[in-house]
Amino acid sequence: MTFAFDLILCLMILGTAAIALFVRDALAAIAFFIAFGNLMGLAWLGLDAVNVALAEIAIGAGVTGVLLILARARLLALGDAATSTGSPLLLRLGALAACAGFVVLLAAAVLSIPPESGLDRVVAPLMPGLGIENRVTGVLLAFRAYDTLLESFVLLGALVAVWSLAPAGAWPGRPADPGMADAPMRRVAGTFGQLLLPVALVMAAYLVWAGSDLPGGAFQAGTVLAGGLLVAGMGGTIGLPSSDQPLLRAALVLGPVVFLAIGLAGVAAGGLLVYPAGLAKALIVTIEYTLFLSIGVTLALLVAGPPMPGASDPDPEGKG
Amino acid sequence: MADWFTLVAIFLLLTVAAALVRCWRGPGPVERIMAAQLAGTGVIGVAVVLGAARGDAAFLDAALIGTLLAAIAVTAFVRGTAKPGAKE
Amino acid sequence: MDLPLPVLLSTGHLYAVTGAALVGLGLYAFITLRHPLRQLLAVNVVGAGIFLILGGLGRGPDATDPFPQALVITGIVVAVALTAFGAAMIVRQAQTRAAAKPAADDNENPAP
Amino acid sequence: MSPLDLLMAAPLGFMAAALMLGPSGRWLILLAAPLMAGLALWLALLPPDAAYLVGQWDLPLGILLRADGVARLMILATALVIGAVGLHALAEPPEKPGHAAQAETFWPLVYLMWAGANAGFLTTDLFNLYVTLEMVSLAAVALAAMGSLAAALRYFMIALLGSLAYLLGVALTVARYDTVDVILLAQVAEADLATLLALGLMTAGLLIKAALFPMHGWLPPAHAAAPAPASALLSAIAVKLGFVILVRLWFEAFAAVTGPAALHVLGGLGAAAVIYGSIQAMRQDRLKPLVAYSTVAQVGYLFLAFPLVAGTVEPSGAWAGMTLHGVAHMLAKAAMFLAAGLMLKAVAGDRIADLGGLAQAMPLTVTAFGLAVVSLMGLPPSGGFTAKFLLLSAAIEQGAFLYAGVLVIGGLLAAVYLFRALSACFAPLAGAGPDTASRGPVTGGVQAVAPLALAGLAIVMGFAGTALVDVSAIEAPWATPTVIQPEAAP
Amino acid sequence: MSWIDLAVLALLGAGLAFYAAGSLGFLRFPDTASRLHALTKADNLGLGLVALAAAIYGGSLAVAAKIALVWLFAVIAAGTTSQLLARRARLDEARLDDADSAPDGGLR
Repeated sequence: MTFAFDLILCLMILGTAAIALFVRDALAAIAFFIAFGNLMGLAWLGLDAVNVALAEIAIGAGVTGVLLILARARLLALGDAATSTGSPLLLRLGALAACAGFVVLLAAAVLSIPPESGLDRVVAPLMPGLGIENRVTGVLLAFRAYDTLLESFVLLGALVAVWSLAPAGAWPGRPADPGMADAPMRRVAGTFGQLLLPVALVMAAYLVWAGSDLPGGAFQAGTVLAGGLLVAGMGGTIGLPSSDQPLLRAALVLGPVVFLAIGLAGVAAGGLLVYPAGLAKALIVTIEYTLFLSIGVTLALLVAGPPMPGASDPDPEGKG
Repeated sequence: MADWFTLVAIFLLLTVAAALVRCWRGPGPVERIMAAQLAGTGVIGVAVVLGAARGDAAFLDAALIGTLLAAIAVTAFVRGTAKPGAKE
Repeated sequence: MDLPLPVLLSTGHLYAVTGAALVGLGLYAFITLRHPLRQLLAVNVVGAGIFLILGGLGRGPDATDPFPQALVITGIVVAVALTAFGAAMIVRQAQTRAAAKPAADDNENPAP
Repeated sequence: MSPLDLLMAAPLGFMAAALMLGPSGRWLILLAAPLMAGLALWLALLPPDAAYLVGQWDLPLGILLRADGVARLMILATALVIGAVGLHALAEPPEKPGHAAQAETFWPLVYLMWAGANAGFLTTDLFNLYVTLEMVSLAAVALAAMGSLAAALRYFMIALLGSLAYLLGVALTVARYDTVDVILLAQVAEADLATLLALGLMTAGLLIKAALFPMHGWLPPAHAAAPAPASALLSAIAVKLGFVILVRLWFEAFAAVTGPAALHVLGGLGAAAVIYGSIQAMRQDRLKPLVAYSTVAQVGYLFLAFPLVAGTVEPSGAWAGMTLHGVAHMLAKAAMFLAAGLMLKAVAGDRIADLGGLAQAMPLTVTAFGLAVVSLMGLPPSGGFTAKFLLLSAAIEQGAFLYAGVLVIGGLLAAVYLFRALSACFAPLAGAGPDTASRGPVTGGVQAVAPLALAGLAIVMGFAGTALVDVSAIEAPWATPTVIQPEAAP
Repeated sequence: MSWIDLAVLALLGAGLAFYAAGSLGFLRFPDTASRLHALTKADNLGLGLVALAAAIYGGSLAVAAKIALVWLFAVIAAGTTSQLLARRARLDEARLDDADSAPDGGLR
């Protein structure tokens, strides 16, 4: 029975992906991509990887969807419908043959590897030393904390990269207003945003708190926060901050810098990112709470896009 | 009993597939985005049911995130180009 | 209610092979699609396929390996960050082109 | 404290600080340049077995940082290049007021690239390398976008594909071996389908990032269009990380798996890149595309060295030649791009023919360009010469006359296209030329000294040959097989 | 099979029926407004019934509370989105041109 579920799910994942890629209309493509993200979330549930499912649903179905819809709307306003146009038949045939061959090869390689949770056996005995139960959090914030540290700066760098695209005269400034042009819509969305933002904040805080022992964690929580901020931004509940606000900058760098500082402080205990015995959980939770805040704000601003001229309406309220 | 829940999950997946047919056919943008929303609700249902089938309460967190962010795509869409060419 | 379908593959292999197919699908789309926004979608599908391979092959009989799970979570976040940057570049390029071109010239990408 | 962590942590700290300081964050380079150079020097002088596990978590799971010879030389060169480029950019007059966003975001991006490059050179973990690769690529694309958005978008898409190919290979490796550490993989890797596919995918992805010949298409437009400091960083740093990861893969993690045929494919592509890049460079009539195509050619030498390193039992010469070529190219190419940027700013056009009279107007800059030419061509005494000499003698020793021939011909072709640019500077002022004299003072000071210093270092490398060869051999994979195979019978 | 199990099964069946009705209506109804009705009403009822079944089956108060939250937010989200979409549909009709609507979503 479970296998039937898995099989149908996999077929639907492939189907939605194929339509998302090849349908002519851009909005249909994005709608299918959102559905694809949702189904991927289910796939992770099917694999009992709830930690990943949380991130996938929040990002794949939530944040990336908004990102693509906004991008399409902005392109459409410029007369670019982003419809898929065909390429030469010969190219398509060649690509088809090449990709089909590649998939066969890849599938054969994949099938030659038995699925097993080999490193789980390595991780499990190390967990008691950390004082937390969630093994994925253990990997992310202890055993492979170095990756995660660098990753948090990649996210920050992506925002800087987006900002670097600001057109002449728009710097420093705000991203294009994502709010509704239509007043009745703005009212509805505003009410919703007012409700959702605090709920998202609570939910995110819960995910971090739960993330020590249950599925959850900073990345998942940050994404939920970003979703809340985006809805609130679109409903006009909060204004988008100007790129040069000190408070905003502080919110952006807070998580990565705290992570880096704790990592360097570990040198006193024996080396980079060494957590002193007994302090591991406290340090991990500290890192996660600051990181989730920064990730949330960074993701929301990433979606909002670079500062734009004329997007300068007054709202001293920062996002952080 | 758990098998019943899995069975329900399968049926829910099929209703999601039905909704996606409408998404494909359109005809308008509103239908497409509505269909994505419907697929989202279906997936939330599947998450709840699957959580029951496997006895894992954490699945509900996935469902909760899904519901929280379900409206976000629609919100982004309707703001879109209410007046073409006027924005940005 | 145990075997309405014979179990051809382990769960892990099923998802991993689905991932492999997604990689191929996305690659084909990346090669044949012209619009950069669509290529961005294709890249995301390839990424999702890779993550499924990682997750599927980490699916043991009674647990899913936390190590690939962690890699996938970081991977997902990097993917969204890069997608955002890519989308921003695509939009900015369209804006620059629209600004460079006087309004009179409208033979490219007319609204349907 | 150890330089292994500070070399990663300090640039990240500077990145955050630059973001907090906003427009005045640019001054941080005055602190960063000497500090990083000091740290890199400290690293270079560490005892040979300097390595440690991050967080003290043991290997199949944890991440090992290791200061081998390649890392030491690359990090030192990176510190010199970014330091000089940074000081050069700091002295840049704020010419375009509309570009305030670029002027400010340039700095955090540079620090991100710096941290990513250093971390990447030091780590032995393939997934960690993926993260560092993304740090460097992200910064590189954003820097390229400051010149041409279209070229940067193309670069972005192709780099994304490269990242994913690499990631897919890493995914297969994780699943197959439950580890992604290069040192552990070297002990367990077997030549089965999954492993070979993984290696093939990772190699393909990295060749895109390193811009080896058939995958080089994105490089010339992106590198040529970017502002001079950005071009310098792209050509010097961004392509090198992909190369270093390939070295880790082919000579360490999967050394037992790779056959000579595969190595000759890489070597052949390298040889083709040398010839193709040189011919393309000769055909350019604008200066920056010429310099960019020269990068395509110079990257070729790095891979041409692959079969030479693998083809002998005592590869210290070829190994050093390969590593030193990478380092010399970093220094010389960064110098050349900076000098080219100054030269083009002083004249009206961007053509080589427009450069007339510059030798008198800006002697320092033209000297820097000339010194860079010497090293890139491989004339003695220079780092380029030492590297090419080592590679050439390895090729002759092994009877690989094809590679030897390409090495010689490549040098001659480089002479042709680089001298064309250089001699244009000595040509008399073109008829309707700009009044270069009035623009002279703008390009004095630090701006002209930075390329001169880098090019000078590329030359000085030629006098430090043996010392550098010794450094390059530290912890080299071929130097430590004693651990695995006790004693090879004579 | 206990009474509780039977109740759970009955709720699941009813929930499925509503889900199916909603999807079917969404698929078959002729115009946007009635499709919107199908989407919001039937679907949320279906989710509610299925969720109730899961809550009873789950047996713990914490699980039930979480399920209630899921349902509550689904209803709020559906209410908001249906208002927004209805408004958008009205605007689209009023404008009649809508650059968005491609005639077909067919594969090329």
